[in-house]
Amino acid sequence: MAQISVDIERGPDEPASPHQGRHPNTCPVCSSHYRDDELVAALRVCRQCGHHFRLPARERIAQLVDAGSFQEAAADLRNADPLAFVDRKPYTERLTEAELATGLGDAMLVGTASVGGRPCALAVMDFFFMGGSMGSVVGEKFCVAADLAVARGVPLVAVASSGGARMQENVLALMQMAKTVMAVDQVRAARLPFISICSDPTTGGVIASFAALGDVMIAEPGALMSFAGPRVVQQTTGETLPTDFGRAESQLRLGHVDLVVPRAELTAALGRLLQLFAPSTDEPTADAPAPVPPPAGPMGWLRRLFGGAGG
Amino acid sequence: MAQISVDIERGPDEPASPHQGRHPNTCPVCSSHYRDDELVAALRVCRQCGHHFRLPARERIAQLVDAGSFQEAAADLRNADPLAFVDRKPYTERLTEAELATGLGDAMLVGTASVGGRPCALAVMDFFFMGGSMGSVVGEKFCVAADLAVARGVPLVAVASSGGARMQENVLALMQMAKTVMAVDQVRAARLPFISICSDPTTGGVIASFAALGDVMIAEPGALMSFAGPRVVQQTTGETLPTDFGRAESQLRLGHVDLVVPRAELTAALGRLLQLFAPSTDEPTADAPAPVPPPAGPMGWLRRLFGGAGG
Amino acid sequence: MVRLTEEVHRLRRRFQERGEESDVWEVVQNARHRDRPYTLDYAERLFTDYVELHGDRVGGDDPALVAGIATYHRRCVVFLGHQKGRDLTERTHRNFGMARPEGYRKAIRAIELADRLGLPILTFIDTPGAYPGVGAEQGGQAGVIARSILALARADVPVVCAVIGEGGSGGALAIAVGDRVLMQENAIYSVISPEGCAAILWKDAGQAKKAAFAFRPIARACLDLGVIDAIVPEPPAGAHRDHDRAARLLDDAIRGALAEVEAEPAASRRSRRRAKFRAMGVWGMAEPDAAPAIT
Amino acid sequence: MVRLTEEVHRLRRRFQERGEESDVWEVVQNARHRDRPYTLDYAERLFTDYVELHGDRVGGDDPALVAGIATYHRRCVVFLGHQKGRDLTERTHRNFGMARPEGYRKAIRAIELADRLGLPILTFIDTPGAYPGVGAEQGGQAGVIARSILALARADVPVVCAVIGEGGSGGALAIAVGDRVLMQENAIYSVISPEGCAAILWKDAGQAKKAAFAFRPIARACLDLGVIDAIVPEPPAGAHRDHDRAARLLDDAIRGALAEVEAEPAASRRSRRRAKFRAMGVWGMAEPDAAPAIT
Ligand SMILES: [Zn+2]
Ligand SMILES: [Zn+2]
Repeated sequence: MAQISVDIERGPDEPASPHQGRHPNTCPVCSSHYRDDELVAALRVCRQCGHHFRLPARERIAQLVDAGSFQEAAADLRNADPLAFVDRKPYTERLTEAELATGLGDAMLVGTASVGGRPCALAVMDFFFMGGSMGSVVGEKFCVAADLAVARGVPLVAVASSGGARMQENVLALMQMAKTVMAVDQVRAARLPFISICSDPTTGGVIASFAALGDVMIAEPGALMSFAGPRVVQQTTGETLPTDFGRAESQLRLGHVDLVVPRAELTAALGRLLQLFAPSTDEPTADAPAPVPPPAGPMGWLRRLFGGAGG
Repeated sequence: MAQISVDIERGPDEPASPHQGRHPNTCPVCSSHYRDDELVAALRVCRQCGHHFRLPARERIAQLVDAGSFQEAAADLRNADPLAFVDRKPYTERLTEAELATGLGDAMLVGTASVGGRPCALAVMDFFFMGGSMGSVVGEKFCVAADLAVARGVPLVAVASSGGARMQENVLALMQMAKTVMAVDQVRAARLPFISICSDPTTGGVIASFAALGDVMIAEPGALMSFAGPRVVQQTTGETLPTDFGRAESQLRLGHVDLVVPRAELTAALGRLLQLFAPSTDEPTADAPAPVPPPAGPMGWLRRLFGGAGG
Repeated sequence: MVRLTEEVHRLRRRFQERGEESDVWEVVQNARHRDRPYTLDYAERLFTDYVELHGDRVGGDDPALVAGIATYHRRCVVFLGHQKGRDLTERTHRNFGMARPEGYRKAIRAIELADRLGLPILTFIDTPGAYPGVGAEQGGQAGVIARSILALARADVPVVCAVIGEGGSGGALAIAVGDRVLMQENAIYSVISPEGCAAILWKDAGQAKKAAFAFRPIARACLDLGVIDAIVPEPPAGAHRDHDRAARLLDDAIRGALAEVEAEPAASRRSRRRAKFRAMGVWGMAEPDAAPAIT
Repeated sequence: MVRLTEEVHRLRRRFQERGEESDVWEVVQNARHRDRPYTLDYAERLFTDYVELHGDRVGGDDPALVAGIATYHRRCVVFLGHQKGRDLTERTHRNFGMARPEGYRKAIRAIELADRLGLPILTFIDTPGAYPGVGAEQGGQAGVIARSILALARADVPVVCAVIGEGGSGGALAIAVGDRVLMQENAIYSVISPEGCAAILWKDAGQAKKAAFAFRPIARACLDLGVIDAIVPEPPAGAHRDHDRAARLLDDAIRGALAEVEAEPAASRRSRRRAKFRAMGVWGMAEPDAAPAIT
């Protein structure tokens, strides 16, 4: 799964290409350069400055879930270009290019998996497929993930990475916002937790629909999470933007996010949440005589991270 | 029902007496002075500057509801001084003084009434009974009003006027906040509207309980509606207070109130709301061919007031 | 190869018959016409009486989104809608119909009020989009839009929505999730403004006409795509020419739609509404072991 | 004349046996002791594991009120509590446990999350009161307190509350409405601080000792008045002397209370909770045609 530079569609204020003017393996913050295998081994996090590179969906799944546990669903859904849309090139051509470049049928993979031995339904977006934009297929796939969560009685976990709704499907893309929100409601009605993980970027119609509705909202460091992108805000209002406008850290400060979790710690954090939410019937029946004191050591980050009792 | 100057209990930041240093019939804003009958005829609103004087509960009811429609309930509830409380004088003595001065058993009257021919349950507070403070009797009476609303399937209307909870009953007074909120919940569960009218002052434990939970929140002009009083805020934080701190007009601007309605227009506004909320089965059965155009004329204030279609 | 149903093929063929660019652009201009009736113009005409509610109970009241209680054909309803201003002062006051988080929070409050009291909800959609300001973003614009959609999705009461002007993006959808969604003849509904679309896809906001023609934000297309339930006729040459007549036509449509929804069983209303939106979207199936392509 | 029941007479007699002023004041000082365990000290000891949730989804996160998900004796629970700080930096950061509207909005969010997922709620009360700042008032301090009470009132899940330090006024009550309300031996619970009460009734904040003695914010009085369900013992000389032991005693009490509530039928939990609070209050009946007086 090599990183490729496609002419993706983005929020109007994203740079014209995610790697504009630089190699995709060059850190945009500190200009460190990595071989592809180095970057993959480092979870695509810059060892020098901690910058989180965007992560293809399959790499995300490989990092996040128990090895071999992912069972893909709805893999054969493909876009149908209902509007027979053409801008400077036909939508069908963009879809074909994206599929060839990413090996994905659309910008989301869904299925079931386990994390730390705890089962969940999973929906993971891929920014490299047309900017992770949400059209009919992404919307339907998210609903399939929600269906799986409800059918199996397991939590739903989503990893968003998207510039927003897919313009080439216009109102149909817009309706996916309603559709995915209703899927979250369906999970809620089944009394199951929904954990929403936002990576860079989670903007537009995705952060304004399912991605904002996590019972627990997790963001990766530096992830842009605004509805309107910084450039639109700047151009429309003429306001001066704070340097961390819309970024995960400011979203945490402003109360829109529960946790900002570095990628290296995401699997443990997610596993810990799934463990917390797990029904008590899954536990050993003998009651512990007293709560277990938190261990010190390598999991100390969890204490730091959560302000909690540690791993 | 003469206005009297009692040594009432207030939020810690109210002036030591509601009329300190001036006659109760002298306007604190423009110093106009009125005979008692003049003031009653003017609904206790200053003809010069529009200042709304505080209104005894029986005068409020007389102004607000259809003549003769008020049926009092729970009139025989009296305080029992459970803590056998004594500060500089015994609580029992304060209660006796307040009852003698106001002719009321406690700081709230409840019952049923109609406004513009529409039935409702009613709870009206009286600031002149120990600063309108909420103790066991006020809490229980409010619950009786809620019971009446539910039993008769009519909206609940409350007119608050209170410095907050009654210190002399300590935790029991505090619990009246929970108790009255639960009474509102009971009205909500019965799918009945609750209209909360806040007059000056509605502060402390009263604005932080039932009075804040109106489906429609109405305030009289200039009514103080803060949780902490201005003096406490000033003394605790050292912050400079805006001149309209906590007042109805700023509460409207800040989104905490739906409507600020002058006393002279309150009956019409309440009647209109009760009419709007009235079940359609009360209406004539013949369907109007087209909506009735709003009349012009003396009810024009309603248009101004509500930004709506007029009376 | 992607396998498409015959229905999708029909849809694609219909969209390939594109008509005239100028016709689409005329609708866009009508939808934005400054004499077009706004939410409160319809409120004055559709409702026997109404009272506006104010405030989000958090820190503000947004004049760009109005909500209230009304009498609509002898029943109590809750209404909400974007509100534009006609003259410069009011347009500024109303922020050109671009709501902030406090507006959507007011909407959520009104929706929850309606649901609690068992009152039908009528919504009027007319916004270029949610306001893209720093303060609005910091106040959680994205989250309130999601929660407004959720509130409408969860309501057990009938919800009838009418797109009466510009149905711009998530800011429009936030109050456009209903059992019936109506759309006026000259209204538009789209995921982004034609200008925004042109700026991104054509790299030139001046190509808005071309973009509008390509993504067709018009009622006919929305109906074909199953996104709306009915097109509401307007007076000849547009609603802006005759507010009273436009209101009567809208009234007929809303009244009929509401009566239909009220006649449906209430207990399953939420699940029917969810099923309706779940069906929105068009896709095909990958043919196994074939090259990716749509033909 | 006011007619009182024999029970009320007994209550009044009990309160007339006032004990020692210094004993009451010692409890007030213990409740405020800066070495007293705070909410997160108990969270560390009572929960197998926990994760704090952050933010009100509106514009802030309040460190003075914490909320989270935890494992409590093999079940998932939601907890919330006021949080004071121990050293000066943290005390300032935590605003001395005085929550702002964003704190109560976070509490409401946590309560609704628990109710949605069917998780019991544990609350820890320890605040001098809600923060009386201009911004807090403008952000609707009164309304969020009322709505936090309402959220707890409406929850269908078990709610167990523990007053672990200062239970100050509406800011405390906002998260203290439960099926069981426990109170530690050295905790206090009152409608206003002793200092505030003295300032108003004695016109002298220095008379706080006297005020505390008069209005008796102590656990024994709260139990006599039916406001709390049980007193939780502390280690000798107070919880601040032995956090671990204080936690074990609190754990025993909460665990027992929660098990009791869980054993009760869930369908009628809200109405039972409402009945419990409805019963709070003491009053008499006026004797007809008699002078107003209590004897
Ligand atoms: Zn770097
Ligand atoms: Zn005057």
